[in-house]
Amino acid sequence: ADTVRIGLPTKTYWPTTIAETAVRQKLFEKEGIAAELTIYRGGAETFEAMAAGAADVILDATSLVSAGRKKGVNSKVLANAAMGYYGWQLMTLSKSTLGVKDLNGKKVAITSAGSGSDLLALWTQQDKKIEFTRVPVGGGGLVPNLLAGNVDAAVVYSPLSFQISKSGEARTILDFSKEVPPNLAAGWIALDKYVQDKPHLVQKTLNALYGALMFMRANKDASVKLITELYEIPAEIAALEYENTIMKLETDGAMDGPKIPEQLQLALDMAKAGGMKDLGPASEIISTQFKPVLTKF
Amino acid sequence: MSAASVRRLIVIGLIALWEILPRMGFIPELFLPSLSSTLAAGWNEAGEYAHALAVTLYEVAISMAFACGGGILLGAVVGSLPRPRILIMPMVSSLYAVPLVILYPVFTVWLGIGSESKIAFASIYGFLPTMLATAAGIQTIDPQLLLAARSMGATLSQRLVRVIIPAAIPTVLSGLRVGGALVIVGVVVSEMLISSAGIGYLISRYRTILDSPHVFAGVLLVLAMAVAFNAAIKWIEGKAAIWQTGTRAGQSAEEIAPAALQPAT
Amino acid sequence: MGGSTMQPLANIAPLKPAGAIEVRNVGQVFKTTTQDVVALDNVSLDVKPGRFVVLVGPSGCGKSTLLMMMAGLRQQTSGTITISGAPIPEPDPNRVGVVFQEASLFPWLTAEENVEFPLALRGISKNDRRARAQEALKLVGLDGFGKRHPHELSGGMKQRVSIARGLVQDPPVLLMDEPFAALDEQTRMTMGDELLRIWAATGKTVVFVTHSLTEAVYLADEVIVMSPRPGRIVDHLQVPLPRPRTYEMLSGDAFGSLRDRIWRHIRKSA
Amino acid sequence: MGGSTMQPLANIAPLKPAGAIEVRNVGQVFKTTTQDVVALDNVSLDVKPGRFVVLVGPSGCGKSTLLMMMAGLRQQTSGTITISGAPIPEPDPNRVGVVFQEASLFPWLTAEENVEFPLALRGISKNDRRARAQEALKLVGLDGFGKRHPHELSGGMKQRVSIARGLVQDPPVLLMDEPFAALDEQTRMTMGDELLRIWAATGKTVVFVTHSLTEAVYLADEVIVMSPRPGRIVDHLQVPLPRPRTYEMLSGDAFGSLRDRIWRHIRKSA
Amino acid sequence: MQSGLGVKAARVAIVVALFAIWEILSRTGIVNPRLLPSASDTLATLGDLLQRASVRKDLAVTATEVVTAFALAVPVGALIGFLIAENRYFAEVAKPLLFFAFSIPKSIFLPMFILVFGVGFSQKVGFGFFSTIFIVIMSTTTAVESVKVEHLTVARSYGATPMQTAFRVYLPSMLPVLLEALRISMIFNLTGVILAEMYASRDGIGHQIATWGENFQMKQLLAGVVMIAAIAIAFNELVRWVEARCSHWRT
Ligand SMILES: Nc1ncnc2c1ncn2[C@@H]1O[C@H](COP(=O)(O)OP(=O)(O)OP(=O)(O)O)[C@@H](O)[C@H]1O
Ligand SMILES: Nc1ncnc2c1ncn2[C@@H]1O[C@H](COP(=O)(O)OP(=O)(O)OP(=O)(O)O)[C@@H](O)[C@H]1O
Ligand SMILES: [Mg+2]
Ligand SMILES: [Mg+2]
Repeated sequence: ADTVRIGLPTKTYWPTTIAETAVRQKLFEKEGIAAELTIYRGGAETFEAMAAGAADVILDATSLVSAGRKKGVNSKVLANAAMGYYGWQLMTLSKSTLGVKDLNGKKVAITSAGSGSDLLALWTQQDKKIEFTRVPVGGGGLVPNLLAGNVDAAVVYSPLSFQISKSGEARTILDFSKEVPPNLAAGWIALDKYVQDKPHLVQKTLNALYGALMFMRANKDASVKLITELYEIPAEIAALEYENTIMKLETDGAMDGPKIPEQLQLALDMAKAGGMKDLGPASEIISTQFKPVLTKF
Repeated sequence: MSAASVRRLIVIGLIALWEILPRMGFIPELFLPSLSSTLAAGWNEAGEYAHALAVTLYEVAISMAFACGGGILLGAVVGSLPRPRILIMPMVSSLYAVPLVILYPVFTVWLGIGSESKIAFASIYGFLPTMLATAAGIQTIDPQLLLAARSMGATLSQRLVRVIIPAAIPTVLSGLRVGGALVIVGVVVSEMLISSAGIGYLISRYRTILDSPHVFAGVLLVLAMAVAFNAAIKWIEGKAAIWQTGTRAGQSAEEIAPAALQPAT
Repeated sequence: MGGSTMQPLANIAPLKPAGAIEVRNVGQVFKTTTQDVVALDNVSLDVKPGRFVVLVGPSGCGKSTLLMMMAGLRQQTSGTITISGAPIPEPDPNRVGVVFQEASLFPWLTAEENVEFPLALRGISKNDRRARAQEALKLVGLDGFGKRHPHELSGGMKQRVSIARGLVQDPPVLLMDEPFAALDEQTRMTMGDELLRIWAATGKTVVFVTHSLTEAVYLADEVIVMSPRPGRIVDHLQVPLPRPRTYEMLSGDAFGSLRDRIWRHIRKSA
Repeated sequence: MGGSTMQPLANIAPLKPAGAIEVRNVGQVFKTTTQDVVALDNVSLDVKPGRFVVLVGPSGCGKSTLLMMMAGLRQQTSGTITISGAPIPEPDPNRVGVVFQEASLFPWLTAEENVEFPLALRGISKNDRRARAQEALKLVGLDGFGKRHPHELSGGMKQRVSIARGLVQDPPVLLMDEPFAALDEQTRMTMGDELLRIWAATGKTVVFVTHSLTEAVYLADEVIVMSPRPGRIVDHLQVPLPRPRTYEMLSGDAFGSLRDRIWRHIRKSA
Repeated sequence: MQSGLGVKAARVAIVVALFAIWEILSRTGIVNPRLLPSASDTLATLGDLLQRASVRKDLAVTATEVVTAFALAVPVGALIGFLIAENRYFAEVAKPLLFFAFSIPKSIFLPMFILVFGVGFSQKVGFGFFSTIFIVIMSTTTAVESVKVEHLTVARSYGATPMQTAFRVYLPSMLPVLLEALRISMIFNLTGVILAEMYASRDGIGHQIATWGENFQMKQLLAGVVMIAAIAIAFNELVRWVEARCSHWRT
């Protein structure tokens, strides 16, 4: 069978769960293809890997697609995956009494400049009309620096956010999945050339991935178990992750919806605010060629 | 053709390739933007880069003092005393085996994300190899020379400064080279990992948003630092050449090269 | 600082005059990978201050080892050694100077700087140092070679630089391990006479190792003969020849019989 | 490979017998940091195969330099040197063996392994090597010291290991730079006799540097006397004493007058 | 050899003391135990991790990559270093260039390796090789310079071929410097491979460690670090053992 190499931006991130489910439920097999999952250090790295020809279909931030076009990497968003930042939260220590407005002039930890967490921090500043210092501390430094009091708040991703809120160490002061207006933040992406050469493979891949999502929605217990195992987290956190991210994802992957260009543009605008230059119009990177036909499980 | 001109040709060749390959589309701009667009990117944000360079240079300078100065001195001390050498050296090289890069984000908790943590990281990163290399080099010194110095009543510090370090000059210099280079790498890497200032910070920020010309403008600056550091070492080597007369490194090439390279006829 | 009542005692104790050497039942055992080597066995020896003592003995009998111990560069396995009345657990250039069997010059220093080295260690000023080094180099016939590095000197020249370095320190006890081995006979004679002149003028104690029996008798007040495996003292001769010594004495009977007596020892044990 | 017509010529050309040494108008100038040093100036010298030639001269007259050039370890600044009829641009152990003035043993090898070193380079089998090294060590009186490392040996022992290393190679020409300098008189004599025995048995050409004039006359067929600054040959004496030499000859008139003649040269130039 | 025993005891004591301090810092809360789980907890976690088949497989993968990269980088680097030290011309041409390459953080080139090798074994090995070779070259160059001229002269006088000179004179006299270099190189090599795994991979221990770090799983993270350090230390000791066998002639 033909092999599709799927690039995923981190291990404990919902796309990994979906792809892993597709593998375990043999959905790729049912489509007559084989899948090879590779996990990268982050979104930019995943995108580079696709550009380097080391990954065929990836899940990534849509803004990267637009930025890539100006750098000689022609790809498109093939399927709409997430309309928001599910599980992302602005958090402070539980014992802290700070609210969002109080962060004016304070320090907020982000993973790295230009990353998703940076975008959310910038958006917070704009939306709440406050100014704070964004402190890049890396993924591994987020919670330690928060606990140590080096920063006043941190933009935390899931399931880390659920974990530290459950453990009572931190509390949420802003839930980005609720506050940020819906925008096409993440999608399944492939190079134009790959789409052109192997459209059937792309189609089958999307079928399996969305089939897997459907399976997860339908099988809570199995899914929670999978998350528990993959992420090495307690089942109750896994359940939170399931409820708050998996269940929020777009189920059809449709790119031809009337609001799509607008929602994609919104995502690009947020990226611009985060420092990205040279972004083309949203219409450039939309591909409506595929519509997932969910693989039966 | 003289060696310098061959080297120049290689450099020119590399520069030409850097310009041509991306322009012709052999390498996507994402991986390697052309030299001209890199320079343009750097020029456009000259202020930002200058500020970053200042931060990085400051960190490099301080780390260099710790890593190279401390590394050479401690390496010389440990290398010349048999007991500490046997006891400490294995511990030290084992210590270096702890992958600090991985723990670095956690260390920022105690060191903060400012310059201190970079200096600490780069100092350790450059210190241990310098120290280990120096200590190892010390062992190749003719023990008779140390005996002679002792007989003349040289104190430990006198032995260190007047015998051990001059006798180990080639080793010390290369310790300096390795240590210095590692300090540069250490500072930039730690800035790339976690920071809000410096060249490493710019590199990783621009990289996250796929702005490769700006990434490589940063890389160019790192290279410039390496060039400057190399020049400094060359200068020290020139100063030290006078010490080296009569040792291996000071011999003219013709005297030694034939032995090793030409087939014995 | 508190025990001031104890201090006067030091003044009461009779001080050995500077330059006396006492070696008492000294043994030295080297541990090697294969077996233990008894380099010296129960060696005792008294050198009065200001004497010129020559040590002879076949190769490997422990002469260098004995010298290293007197210099505090190696600790004996058993027995005691005192120099000017005190043990010497560490080299002390104020009490003892050494000229090594192998020249051991610092290759990165010029001849001049090598000679200055021990003075520099004591923080003597540049000018003083230079002047004394020049003088010492002149003494060993290396006037004008001061700026050369060791690798630019011949074997004999290196040895002479090393002698100059020993002399420039001016310690009360001077230990010299085959200092003239690499020198031609003429230079050797001149250097021997120079050494005697300095010795007479300064009243140093000199312990001198040589393989030349003629040289031994010509220079010495006393000759100590050693034999190997294990290193022992087999004879201790007084040389009754008057000073200053002359080359004519070399053909005299007294000289001949002393030389013969030593020769027989060496012959037996080598 | 193609020009087979040329090959017979080599057979026609008259071959110098193995062991001949020809030194023609040789000069050596060292460039130092301060000035140029003329170490040798227009030296010419012919050594017939199988002769025992001794080189004497004051310290720094260029003896070692001349030897290094004969060994192909250093190229002359002017003039030509041929060994067995061919120039020697590179050291060639099949033609020339060297015993260095400084022992320069490899510290990481045992005495035995140091002696075996040249044999190992030629790929001689372990057993053969060991046997020949043992023999050579026995010759220099170091039986039983084979397993020691150089730092565990005395100065004289190191020098003897170095002599053994030179002997074990068995080249037609043997160059020896003050090989006996660190030895006591008895050992020196025995070693000298051993050397003469080997020389007589193998018909080697030997060039031997020494500072002992007695040794020079005792050993040599011919003595070459050099003077320094610049290094020149000032005399070339034939030693007409019959062989085998005996110690009685040392007190003979012929011996005395030869020794005196050399002594006067040395005296003048040192 | 009783002093050898004493040294070993002292070393063990130091290691035990370090672990004790770690345990105390964490237990008494001088350092937040969430940030620095105690030594005993970490070791227990390490035990758990080693029970897992997946972790053992990751370790095996990483080990294979590390060993391969090392086996390639050391001989090639040593050869280049040797040429540089022995040949002025080559040195003049290459030394500054190599030095510049050495001074650049290697991780910048990670994408290039993916471009050339894709993601997989050869990419990890390639990057491990790349991270290691420069330090090997530079250390070899230094080591060569510490060889004594007299020893080379002796070898020359016996007509030693370049190979013989290399193996019989250079190698033994450079050994202490070279072995030290070997140790440091190994650490660079290990770090290189792990960085490559953290950057992109399907398996390998570096990949696991990255995930533990990002998810604030401190016990696992520390256990992983201890695991890697233990591997590096084991290698260190191996080199030391070789060293002890080879350089007993040094006093
Ligand atoms: N470090 C050592 N380890 C083992 N044995 C040693 C060591 N140093 C010296 N020896 C042995 O001790 C004995 C005496 O050595 P020493 O150097 O004192 O002799 P020496 O009288 O100076 O001889 P020479 O006239 O040849 O210089 C020799 O047998 C030598 O092999
Ligand atoms: N590498 C060098 N550079 C400069 N001068 C040198 C060098 N080697 C030797 N010389 C000089 O050449 C002269 C001859 O030296 P050489 O070593 O041949 O003397 P020698 O006759 O062997 O003396 P000795 O008996 O003292 O060993 C000396 O003046 C020495 O200083
Ligand atoms: Mg001795
Ligand atoms: Mg000489």
